[in-house]
Amino acid sequence: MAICVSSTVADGAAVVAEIERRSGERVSACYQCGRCTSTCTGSFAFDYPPHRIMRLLQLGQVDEVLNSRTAQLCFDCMTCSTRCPMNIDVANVIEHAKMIADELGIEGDEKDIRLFRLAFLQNVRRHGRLHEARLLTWINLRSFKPFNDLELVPLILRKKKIHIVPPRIRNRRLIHRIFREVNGGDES
Amino acid sequence: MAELKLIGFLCNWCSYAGADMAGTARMKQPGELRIIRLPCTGRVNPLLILKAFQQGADGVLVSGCHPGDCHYNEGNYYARRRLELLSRMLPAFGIEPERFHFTWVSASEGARWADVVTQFTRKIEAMGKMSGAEQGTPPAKASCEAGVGAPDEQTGSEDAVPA
Amino acid sequence: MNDDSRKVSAAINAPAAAEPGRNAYSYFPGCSLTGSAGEYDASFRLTSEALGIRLDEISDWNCCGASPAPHHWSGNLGVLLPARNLHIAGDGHEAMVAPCAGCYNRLKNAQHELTGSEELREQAARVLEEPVRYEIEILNLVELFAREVSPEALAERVQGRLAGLNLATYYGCLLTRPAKIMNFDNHRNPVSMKPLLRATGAQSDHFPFKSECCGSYMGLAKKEIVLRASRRVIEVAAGLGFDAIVTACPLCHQNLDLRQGQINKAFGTSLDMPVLYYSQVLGLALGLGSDDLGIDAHAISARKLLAKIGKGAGGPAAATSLKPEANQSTPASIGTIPAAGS
Amino acid sequence: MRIGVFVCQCGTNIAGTVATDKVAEAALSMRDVLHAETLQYTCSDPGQRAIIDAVQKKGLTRVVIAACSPRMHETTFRRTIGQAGMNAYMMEMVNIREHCSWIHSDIDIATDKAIDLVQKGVARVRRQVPLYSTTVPVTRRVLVIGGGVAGIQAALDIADSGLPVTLVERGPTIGGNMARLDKTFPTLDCSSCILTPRMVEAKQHENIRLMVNAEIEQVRGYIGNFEVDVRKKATCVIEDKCTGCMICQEKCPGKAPDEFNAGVGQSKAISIPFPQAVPMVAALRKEYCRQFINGKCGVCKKVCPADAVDYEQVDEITTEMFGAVVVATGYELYDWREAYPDYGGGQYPDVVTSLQYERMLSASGPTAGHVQRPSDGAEPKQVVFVSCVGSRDESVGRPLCCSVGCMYIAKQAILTKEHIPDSQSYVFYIDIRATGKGYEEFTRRAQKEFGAIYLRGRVGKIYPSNGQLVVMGTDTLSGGPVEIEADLVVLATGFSAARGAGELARKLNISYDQYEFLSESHPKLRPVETTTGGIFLAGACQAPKDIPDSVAQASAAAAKVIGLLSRGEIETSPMVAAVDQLRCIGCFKCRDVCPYNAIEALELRDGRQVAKVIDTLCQGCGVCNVACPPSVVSLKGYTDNQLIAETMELLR
Repeated sequence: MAICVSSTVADGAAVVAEIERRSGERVSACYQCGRCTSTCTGSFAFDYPPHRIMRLLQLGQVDEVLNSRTAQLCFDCMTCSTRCPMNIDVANVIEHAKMIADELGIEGDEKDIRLFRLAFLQNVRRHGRLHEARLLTWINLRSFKPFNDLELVPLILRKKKIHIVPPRIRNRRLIHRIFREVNGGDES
Repeated sequence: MAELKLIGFLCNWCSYAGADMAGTARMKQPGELRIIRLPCTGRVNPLLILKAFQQGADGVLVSGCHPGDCHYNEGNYYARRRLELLSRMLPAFGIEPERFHFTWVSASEGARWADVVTQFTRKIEAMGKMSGAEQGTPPAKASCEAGVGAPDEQTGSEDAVPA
Repeated sequence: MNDDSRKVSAAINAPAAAEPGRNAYSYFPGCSLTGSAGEYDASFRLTSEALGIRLDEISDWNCCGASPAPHHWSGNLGVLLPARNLHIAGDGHEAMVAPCAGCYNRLKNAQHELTGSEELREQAARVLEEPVRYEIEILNLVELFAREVSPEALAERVQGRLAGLNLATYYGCLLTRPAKIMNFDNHRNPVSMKPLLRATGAQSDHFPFKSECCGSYMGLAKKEIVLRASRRVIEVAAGLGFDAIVTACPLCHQNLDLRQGQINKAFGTSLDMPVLYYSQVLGLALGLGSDDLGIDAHAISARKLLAKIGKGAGGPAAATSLKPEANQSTPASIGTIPAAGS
Repeated sequence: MRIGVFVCQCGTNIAGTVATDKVAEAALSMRDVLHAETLQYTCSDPGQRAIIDAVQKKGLTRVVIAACSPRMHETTFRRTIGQAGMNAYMMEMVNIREHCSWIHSDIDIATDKAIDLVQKGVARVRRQVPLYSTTVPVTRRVLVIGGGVAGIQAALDIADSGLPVTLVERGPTIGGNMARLDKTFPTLDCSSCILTPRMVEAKQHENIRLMVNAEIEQVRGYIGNFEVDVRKKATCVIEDKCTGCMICQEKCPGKAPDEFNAGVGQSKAISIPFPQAVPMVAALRKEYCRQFINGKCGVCKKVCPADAVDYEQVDEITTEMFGAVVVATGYELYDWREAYPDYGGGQYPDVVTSLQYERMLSASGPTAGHVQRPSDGAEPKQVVFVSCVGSRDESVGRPLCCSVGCMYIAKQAILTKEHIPDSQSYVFYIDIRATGKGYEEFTRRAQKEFGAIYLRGRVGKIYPSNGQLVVMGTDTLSGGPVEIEADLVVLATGFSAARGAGELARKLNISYDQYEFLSESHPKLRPVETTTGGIFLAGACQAPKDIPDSVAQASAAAAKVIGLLSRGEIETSPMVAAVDQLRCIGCFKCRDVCPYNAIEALELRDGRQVAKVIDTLCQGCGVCNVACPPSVVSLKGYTDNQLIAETMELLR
């Protein structure tokens, strides 16, 4: 389904309908009690706390939602979903907003989190399993924060929490095939 | 395929009121079911249901008060006993027992009623119409007529009554 | 020590051991347990062995995809990666165990989605080049122990070895959410760890933050979220007088333990809260060696806690009473957090 | 046979989806139908006149009205055709609104269905015969169940009209929940000051008999003549002898929970709930009494100056006849603990319910009106009120609004400031629902004059920290999460139906909803009646309600009862069973199944035993009709022929 993003309420409705269809949730069920926001783990770092995301969707203001830090940063801890008195899986709604933002190529300002996800998957694609040391290094270099978490390194080494040699699975061909499958043939 | 014919026998106090409530709340439902009102499911004669099948009903739904909630104390328990028996006997008449459904819907369960109608209609839709061979199989016909008898238009007592 | 513990297990699980296959499980360690959470793996294997549970590691398993896979590829990467593991996990086992809460969550989600979608099953079959097998029962280690070990038997065996400790049970998010897929006891108030912990002689009071989030995988990309969320979990536990936090998730462990120093630095706090894996605690109760269980591999030392065990010091004063120690009549603050990202 | 069919448009309610003209046109082709027309509002005066005109001009002998639910207007139209000179039962209603136009959107489907239903109605009415009601005398006595403010009001109003009333209360005193309140909104009247005089009046009224510690055991009969067994529970105190001196309570060594004070403080195993109790009689609770637990104590018996204690007392069951019943069983607070682990699930002593807080505020309460937090007795300075606990929450199966929480929170916030001038109240609310007279002004006062800070958002979590409680909430108006350190948290818990309400409803044969609130007969037009004739509702047993509404409904129920019993006799429904005695084989299967013992044996002159229906007992369920082997028992108005004809017509 082609989605036209616009801040007008009329066009927004189509995106909201798509989010509702994919997530199976009804945004109109929300009565803005704010309980999701009361204990949201990350809302201090978000621009819109979860209840406002729901409100914006109710009003069809999808531009704000798809471009929000919330959509990029929400890490799906589902605390809000557990507490919603209307049984709305709020995290699931945000999750689908995020995926639609991705499909539309909306990058947003939160580069690091995208980088993390990308790095993680590249790492897995290469070895079949995650190589934590390489992930950390890769992210630090790519995000231009070489000293991030550096203070942990001696601790990690002392506690033997890291493997220098990457773990690899035998059937890496299959892993590549899976990535090709989801990328429509493109393995990158 | 011709339209399905579904008949619902509903008790006045719980299920009919529940269906009213579904209506008041504008809960959309499939259009095949026709409702016949009774005081109580205890008034539902199993032979009447056989008769309905024999006359070409594709599905029959009976709905009353929840156990313990009968307006007449125990009518729904009689209904349950009679209709469970009927349900077990249906295959002997060549009628799939799934075409008959007995349930409880209270006066406050409008949403449940809408759901019952929808589910039941979908189920019968999936089963299709009663095949011609099933209709009026001899045993069904025989017992129905022995039991309740076809309504005799002439016994309609209009003429005996001063108007 | 290990010989001893085998006897322990025989005593505890005598009836279960008689049923062949019942207590043998397919084992999915996941990336963390073969990497930074090696002590979780070690303690799980040792404790299971001591309890008479056989673990058969799945051969050539791959990463479950963790959080990034389902998030960023709408093309079902989050299902296909775990699907391969489900596919190869069977091998005569009726159930598999995934001690990592993240893997457990991914595997169960994938199973749920495969169950509901013919299309997905076809896609999986295309990739695997044979019909996908996905019906194997998936357990977390908490569920596994709850199923295999009776609190009464454990209590009889361990003779109150952990008496004097008050342990905070911490479930986090991934074990219990989303509730309708995880079906992990009561998602609003999970309690599965409690019976066995109490059976060890330890106290385990209500921990109000048992299912709050520690900040999840944001450590690398948005560290402030983790530091803030984890700080609160630890602070509440400390304030209520718990001796340690018990978890069953390597990611939670990493945030609460490894980053506890970062938290102290960032907020000027002096938190010193040991964070133990559930399998480590049960191992300790069974008398397994703390070195073997990897208690030492943690950033926050559990030395004080270990010293407490066996001394039977009557337990710390439980902090359920809300009587203030000192009258800190600081005016209540309404901390309204500005809407814009800080 | 001359049948007229009237198709109602109900404005656009029906005509919007059903082509009523087509229905009328189709009706004209049905057998014996010689008149059919559509009417805009059939139930209105012009609509009813149109029916009467048609009946009289065209000599109609039967009428079919296709309109709304017969549960709505069957009696209306029976009266109409009665006015037209017909027998009231020669009319059949078919439901083309609730069961048709309102549930379909496709005009063709709805119209086809409406035609089918009319066809069914015509088939049925063709086989209808005139029916005639009889009358039975009524018992001019009234039972009121529940001694809260609604029950007291109903009992007083009915008793004032001269009818004898028995007021049955389950607990040891009347007064109900209102007696536990400190003040009432929006006037801040002292609750006891306005209620206790009414309690005393009820006790002293010559037409009221109080039965406390009593419960309804069984109910038989029907409107006008209910036969009710009441169980008077053994309290080990002889009521007539007890003088209410309370010496027993003083000396009793057995501690017991203080139910009247909602668990704040403690009571004794033998006690009088509160000093203004009516009747002022002690009651003993065996489960806490040492005499019953250990077999030795006997202190109360020894100290009682009136010799009123009797350990051997047993439950007594009395049976009485009543013409009408008013049910006023009230409510209790929703037990929030299981459903809200995030609020501590009852583990934090300083998280209390609104009723517990009410007792803490009350001068006659366990703390004598000094607000003290339970954990340490300190005076709280920061009090947080949390609204909608167990209300408006589908995730715990309670989507309903408690309808009074907003108001009593405002009241308690005001009283908090009055009790502790340097305190600060915070109120977490979702919407302020203040629709009664003076209510909106009252909630404004709580904020404007008493400084309560209202925060719009639902609380997510409460946890203990440094001897205080941290309340994690939201203020959606300023946009984000809010945290407050509180000394005391008051939960505005919602209303549940009184314990056992459903069970009582089953005994009375009245309906109730999924929360066990009792159902009125019609939400708008019959708000105090139940679906069972002669049984009426008053107060919060029907739905959450405040005091003025409860009192108003109680008076309304009283008016209904007085109206009913003023007639001395009542008409019975003629739709009862009848036996064709010529063909009856005397097997008495009908008698065996009858739930009302309404069938007796009759010996005919030829010595044959046949079944006979007692019309005044028969309630018309039709169970006997089905049970009769030769099909000779027939329910009038729902005969086999009618039902078969309806069925056949639908399957044509």
